[in-house]
Amino acid sequence: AASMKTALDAVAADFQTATGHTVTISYAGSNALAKQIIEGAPADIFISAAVNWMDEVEKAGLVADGSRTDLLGNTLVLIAHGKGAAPVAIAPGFDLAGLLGDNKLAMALVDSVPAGQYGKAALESLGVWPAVEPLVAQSDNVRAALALVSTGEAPLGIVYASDAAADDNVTVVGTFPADSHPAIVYPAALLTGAADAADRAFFEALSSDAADARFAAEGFAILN
Amino acid sequence: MTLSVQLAHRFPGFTLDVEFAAPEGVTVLFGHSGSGKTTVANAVAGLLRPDRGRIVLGGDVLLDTEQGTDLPVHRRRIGYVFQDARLFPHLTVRQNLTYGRWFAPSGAPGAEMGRITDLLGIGPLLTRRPAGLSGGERQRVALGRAILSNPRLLLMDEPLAALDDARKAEILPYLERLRDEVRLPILYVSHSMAEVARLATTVVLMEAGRVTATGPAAEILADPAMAPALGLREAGAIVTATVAAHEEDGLTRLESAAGTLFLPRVAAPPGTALRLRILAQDVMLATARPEAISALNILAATVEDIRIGDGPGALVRLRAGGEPLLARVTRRSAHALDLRPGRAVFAVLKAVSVAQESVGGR
Amino acid sequence: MTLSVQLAHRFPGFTLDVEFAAPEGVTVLFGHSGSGKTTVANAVAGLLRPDRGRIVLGGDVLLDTEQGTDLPVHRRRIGYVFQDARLFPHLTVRQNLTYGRWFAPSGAPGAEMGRITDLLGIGPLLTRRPAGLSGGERQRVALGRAILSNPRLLLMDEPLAALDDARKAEILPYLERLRDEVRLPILYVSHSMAEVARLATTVVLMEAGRVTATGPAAEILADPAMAPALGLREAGAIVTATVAAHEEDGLTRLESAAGTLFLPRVAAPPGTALRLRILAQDVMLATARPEAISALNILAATVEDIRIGDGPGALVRLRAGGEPLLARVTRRSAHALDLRPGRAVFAVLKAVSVAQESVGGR
Amino acid sequence: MTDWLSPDEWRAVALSLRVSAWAVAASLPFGLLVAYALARWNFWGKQVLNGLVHLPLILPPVVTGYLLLLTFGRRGWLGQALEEWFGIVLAFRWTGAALAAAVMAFPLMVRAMRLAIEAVDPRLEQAAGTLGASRLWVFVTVTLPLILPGIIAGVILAFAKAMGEFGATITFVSNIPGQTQTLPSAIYSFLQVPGGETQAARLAGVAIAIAMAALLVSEWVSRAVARRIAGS
Amino acid sequence: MTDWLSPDEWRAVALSLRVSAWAVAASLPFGLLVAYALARWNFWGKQVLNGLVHLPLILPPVVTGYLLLLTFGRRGWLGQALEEWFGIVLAFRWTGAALAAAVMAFPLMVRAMRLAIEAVDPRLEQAAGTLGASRLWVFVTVTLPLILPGIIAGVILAFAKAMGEFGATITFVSNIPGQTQTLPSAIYSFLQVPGGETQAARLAGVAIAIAMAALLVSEWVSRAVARRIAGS
Ligand SMILES: Nc1ncnc2c1ncn2[C@@H]1O[C@H](COP(=O)(O)OP(=O)(O)OP(=O)(O)O)[C@@H](O)[C@H]1O
Ligand SMILES: Nc1ncnc2c1ncn2[C@@H]1O[C@H](COP(=O)(O)OP(=O)(O)OP(=O)(O)O)[C@@H](O)[C@H]1O
Ligand SMILES: [Mg+2]
Ligand SMILES: [Mg+2]
Repeated sequence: AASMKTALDAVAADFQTATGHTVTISYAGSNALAKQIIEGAPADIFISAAVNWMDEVEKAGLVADGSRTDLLGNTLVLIAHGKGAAPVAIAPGFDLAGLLGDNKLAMALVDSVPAGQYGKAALESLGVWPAVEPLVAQSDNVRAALALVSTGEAPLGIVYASDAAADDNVTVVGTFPADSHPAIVYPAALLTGAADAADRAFFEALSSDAADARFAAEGFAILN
Repeated sequence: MTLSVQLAHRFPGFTLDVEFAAPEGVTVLFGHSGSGKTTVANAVAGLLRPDRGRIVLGGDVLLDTEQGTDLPVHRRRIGYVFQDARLFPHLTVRQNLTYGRWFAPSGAPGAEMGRITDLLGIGPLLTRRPAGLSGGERQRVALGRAILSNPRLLLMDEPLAALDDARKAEILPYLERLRDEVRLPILYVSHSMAEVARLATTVVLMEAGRVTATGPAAEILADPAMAPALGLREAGAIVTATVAAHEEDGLTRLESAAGTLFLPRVAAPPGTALRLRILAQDVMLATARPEAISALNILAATVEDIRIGDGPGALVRLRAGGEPLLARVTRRSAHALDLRPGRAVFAVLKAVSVAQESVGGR
Repeated sequence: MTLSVQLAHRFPGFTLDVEFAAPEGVTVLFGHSGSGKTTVANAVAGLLRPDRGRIVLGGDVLLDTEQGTDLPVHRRRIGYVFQDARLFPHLTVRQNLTYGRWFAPSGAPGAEMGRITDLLGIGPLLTRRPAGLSGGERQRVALGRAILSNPRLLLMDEPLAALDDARKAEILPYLERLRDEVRLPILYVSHSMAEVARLATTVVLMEAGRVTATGPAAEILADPAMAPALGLREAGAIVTATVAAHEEDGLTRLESAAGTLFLPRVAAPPGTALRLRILAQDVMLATARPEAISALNILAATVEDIRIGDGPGALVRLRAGGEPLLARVTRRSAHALDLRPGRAVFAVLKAVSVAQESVGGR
Repeated sequence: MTDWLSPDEWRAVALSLRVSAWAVAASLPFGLLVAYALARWNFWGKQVLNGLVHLPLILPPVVTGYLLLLTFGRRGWLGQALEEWFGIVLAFRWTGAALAAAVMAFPLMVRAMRLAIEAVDPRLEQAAGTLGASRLWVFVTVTLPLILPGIIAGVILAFAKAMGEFGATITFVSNIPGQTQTLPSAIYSFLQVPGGETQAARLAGVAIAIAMAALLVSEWVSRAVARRIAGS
Repeated sequence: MTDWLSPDEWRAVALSLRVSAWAVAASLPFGLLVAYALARWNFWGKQVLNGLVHLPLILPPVVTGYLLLLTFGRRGWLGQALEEWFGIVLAFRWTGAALAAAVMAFPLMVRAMRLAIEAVDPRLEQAAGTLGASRLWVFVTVTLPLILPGIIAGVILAFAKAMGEFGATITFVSNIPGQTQTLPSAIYSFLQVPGGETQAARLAGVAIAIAMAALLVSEWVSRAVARRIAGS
């Protein structure tokens, strides 16, 4: 997934200094990557931002037995434009629609992009979805949704905590309870094409403490 | 309405530097291919901005490079018949013809559509588009389009070159009428001496970008010194005559200072003054009045001058009752007849030699 | 090499249906604007596929719609001088001229570049591009391009219409030489009777898409019945004569069955047989031998026929020592001289009247 | 008929048509002006204009969308101005989608028209001038009819591009069903979920059908114009 | 010089140039052929070809990329055939990126060339025919030089499009640094991470500079050609 670039690049760089092996990483949408792998992409390791695309790859029989692991997690937050925005208490039935007024709530595509799907599930479980639905502006990815809030186009948005952390123009005004949506999981797996020890070594390195520190620094939750 | 033109322009390899005035009537620009005629026409129309120049039409300054005046093309109101017809391919012939109408100031007299299409024989083409027209048809439509745009000056760049003689003979009288009735000044580029003689009020002779001679047509054409430039066959004099009577056998009797002349029926009522162009090569000389000969016109004249060139010919300038005449004879005949200035001779001229084309209204 | 043409084609509003044979030499297509001349030329070149037709050039079938033969344009090897010059705008004049060379079969004789550019006066233009050329310059380059492509047949659609008389007079002898020396058959579209008379071996007269007369030039031009179609001024007879001597005063003496003729220097060595075109209107008739007159050529002849038209004129067919002659006189003179078949007369003809243009090699 | 596309999908189709039509129609005069200026005039900054016109082609659509957001968004300087002075809001509206489509299609439209204008024989325009037509009239009565095939080509290219535009649109105006969800956005959504390919293909089929119909009409008009000029 | 772009970024620049240049060069003959066929020939299925050519414009790039993946991927029927018979592998190579760029740019290239071909005066081609040039030679010696401005326009449009192509490329050949990571992919990657905007802007600047340079050169060549034809 493209949003892991900063952390993963650092992990790869560490790995390279340690072992001398070069790691080549292709960042693209999970769906594109999954399809490419199914169509025979010469990939050794797949890290997906969503469970369903890893399922697809697994269904195609391309995941090396037993290697699938839930590598990272993330939290879903409500952000507002500007610094020092007042916190919002996220609870069942909270008046999100009222906060928005005429304005839009920026999210990723609610039916297809993971962050959007999680967001929609959270709002549904909190019972505010029907009121908010007409106000949702869906972007093709989380970063674009973040940009809408960051520029002030939309006053509020729902993004991952890892994305919200770095942007100075937005404030995290609330965090969605972990139980309000399915667990946010970034599965990783060795692919059947991965043969050599180096592949395995890097796959191991993804779960090392050093890597964990890198991921944590970017706002990800460490699941493994 | 006089047009005065003064231009200087350089193309790589060609320099134009001309100055002439075109008084009312038809001014013919005559010169070899590549002598700069179209360039002058383009400058007058405003399609070429010369390096330096001043063009004035009837008091309006169209161009003055020194003062920075340059009237845009569409405000000059100059009807231009281009050497290449330049019809609008997306419009029908009728739309091409009426194109200028949209922009002409209303109330101006203007030629009638019907009359022009009849004259030019393009009536059956009105609904066609230019792409399928023949070369001559195109040129006729272009001619009609320019005339119908109601211009203040007509510029014609070899408008009749693509036409057959019969069609030319039909159109020339019309151009004469434009010249005389509508009093439309016309700047006319031509290679054809017959057209020059027929139409020209003024002749501007060009050579390699310069004007080598300019003046009233009668003078230029009758000047033996001009014969080489005009082409020897085309040398001739212009005689002014008045229609006296139309006789029943189809001949017209004309009276001139040179004497009585009989010509095939001239389409002008008695009393009309005409200009007749009598080519030097159509005139025979005799020292005694010829008898029993088919030539009807025998004029008594006096030799004024003989100009003997390189070739076998001699150009003899005569005066018959005050009118100038030119005759082209062989050196051998000049010698045999003992022609010299002051000699009394008879100029023999066939009635049919003065063709309709050389009879112009005045 | 004979070209035989048989074509039928319909445009909306115009139907072409012609059949003629063009033997060696120059075949002139003559007809009013819009009579279908260019259409015929296009079909011969292969640019127009007629509804029905058969075109054969020296045994090769170029087109036969019945058998489904249709030789593609580039395999016909027909040099075409278009009515609109159609120069390639992206090539220089030199490249335009040599364009056909690339494709011409090597080893064919072919005209020389230098000679052609000199003749056409386009030497100084070689490095230019067509866009800046004058109308006449364009046409000359187009002419050169077609000739230099080394064709089996030259098609010329009014190639000289945009040229001045002087330039025409230079090019015509060259075309004659092409016709006679290279034995290149030429199909020549023209409005100009002077060109027809000068060049034509065969004349094809067209009117509204049909051939109204066809035959050897001498016959068609001397046929009084053709006079209306050709234009009255252009009626004339063709006399065959042999160059006898070039005399020192610049005249050339020629002998013909009709008698001795003196003409201004003819550029042909003694012994050469020539065709002289003597226009009806240049011939005067006298019943007694005129004396003391500048005309050098006085031929004894007998009246064969008089044709009196609607106008004031009469066309008199004569025979002088077996050669036909035509004279155009007024009805009045015909009456006064009591002209009738069988009458002995003298045909009077000025030496200068037979212009260079009307003297063609044979 | 109605049941093989969901109401939302129908709305996406209708919206795509509206957005594309407006994008093309509104940018046509500007496109023509810019094409004419680039083809015929010499002015200071001509190459800058030329570059600007091509920019949306060079940049990834996301970047163009982002720049549009910064310029025409509610907080963007032009967006604010437009809203204050004319009451025009582009952000999150179909008008914004039309703007994005127009901007992305602009280089294609301008190039086609410019090529056509450059091919017009200036001698015909001169002839019109001598007949009294001012520059504007010459353009309307001679240049315009002669470049019609080029205009049609430009319009159809722009329309096709507008129908397919996705990246800049979703970045600028997001994806709000019924308001800014165009066909490509809908197709994209389907491609993001496993097994959505068939549905995406169905929508792509609709897009193709519409564009093909437009293409056929344009070809037919172009040919009619050309045939007229070539002489019945 | 070298230090304000990272080695990966330099590689992306070089790759983008290579991909675009190849995409344009390799599709040029096909583009010319298709443009000529569409402009001049009448054949069965002409409108189908015309539609196919426009397809990449109409479809969202992701769809085009996906179709390419299905066709030219390792498992795709054409991809397998190419690999077996010619040893050509497109999937996840820069050659695939070039293919994607070429396909996306194809409609622009074809349209420009087609417009130019339609504007050529057939009477000049006829004249060349009478001088002995076969159809092919007429094309090479007359048509081709006369449509040069159109070819240049097509090439520059295609090049610009190829430089900016992203959606189809990343879907088809992914985003592998040094192999398939073009400038737009690199820009996209930066836009996906917090704080990557400045770096993205820097890369966009590089893309713009390259495209502008190409544009200026093309304008200059075009004008030289036009000036030559208009007479010294
Ligand atoms: N744009 C140009 N660049 C260079 N030379 C030019 C240009 N336009 C005209 N000329 C040259 O200027 C000369 C005069 O051209 P112009 O067209 O005025 O001749 P013209 O007298 O009309 O000849 P024609 O009777 O053959 O039409 C020619 O030699 C021509 O080649
Ligand atoms: N494509 C076409 N569609 C309709 N009519 C046509 C087409 N081409 C030619 N014509 C008509 O056929 C007739 C003959 O044309 P053509 O060009 O052969 O004449 P032409 O004898 O060469 O005349 P000109 O001496 O004026 O050049 C004209 O009346 C013309 O309008
Ligand atoms: Mg000229
Ligand atoms: Mg013709």
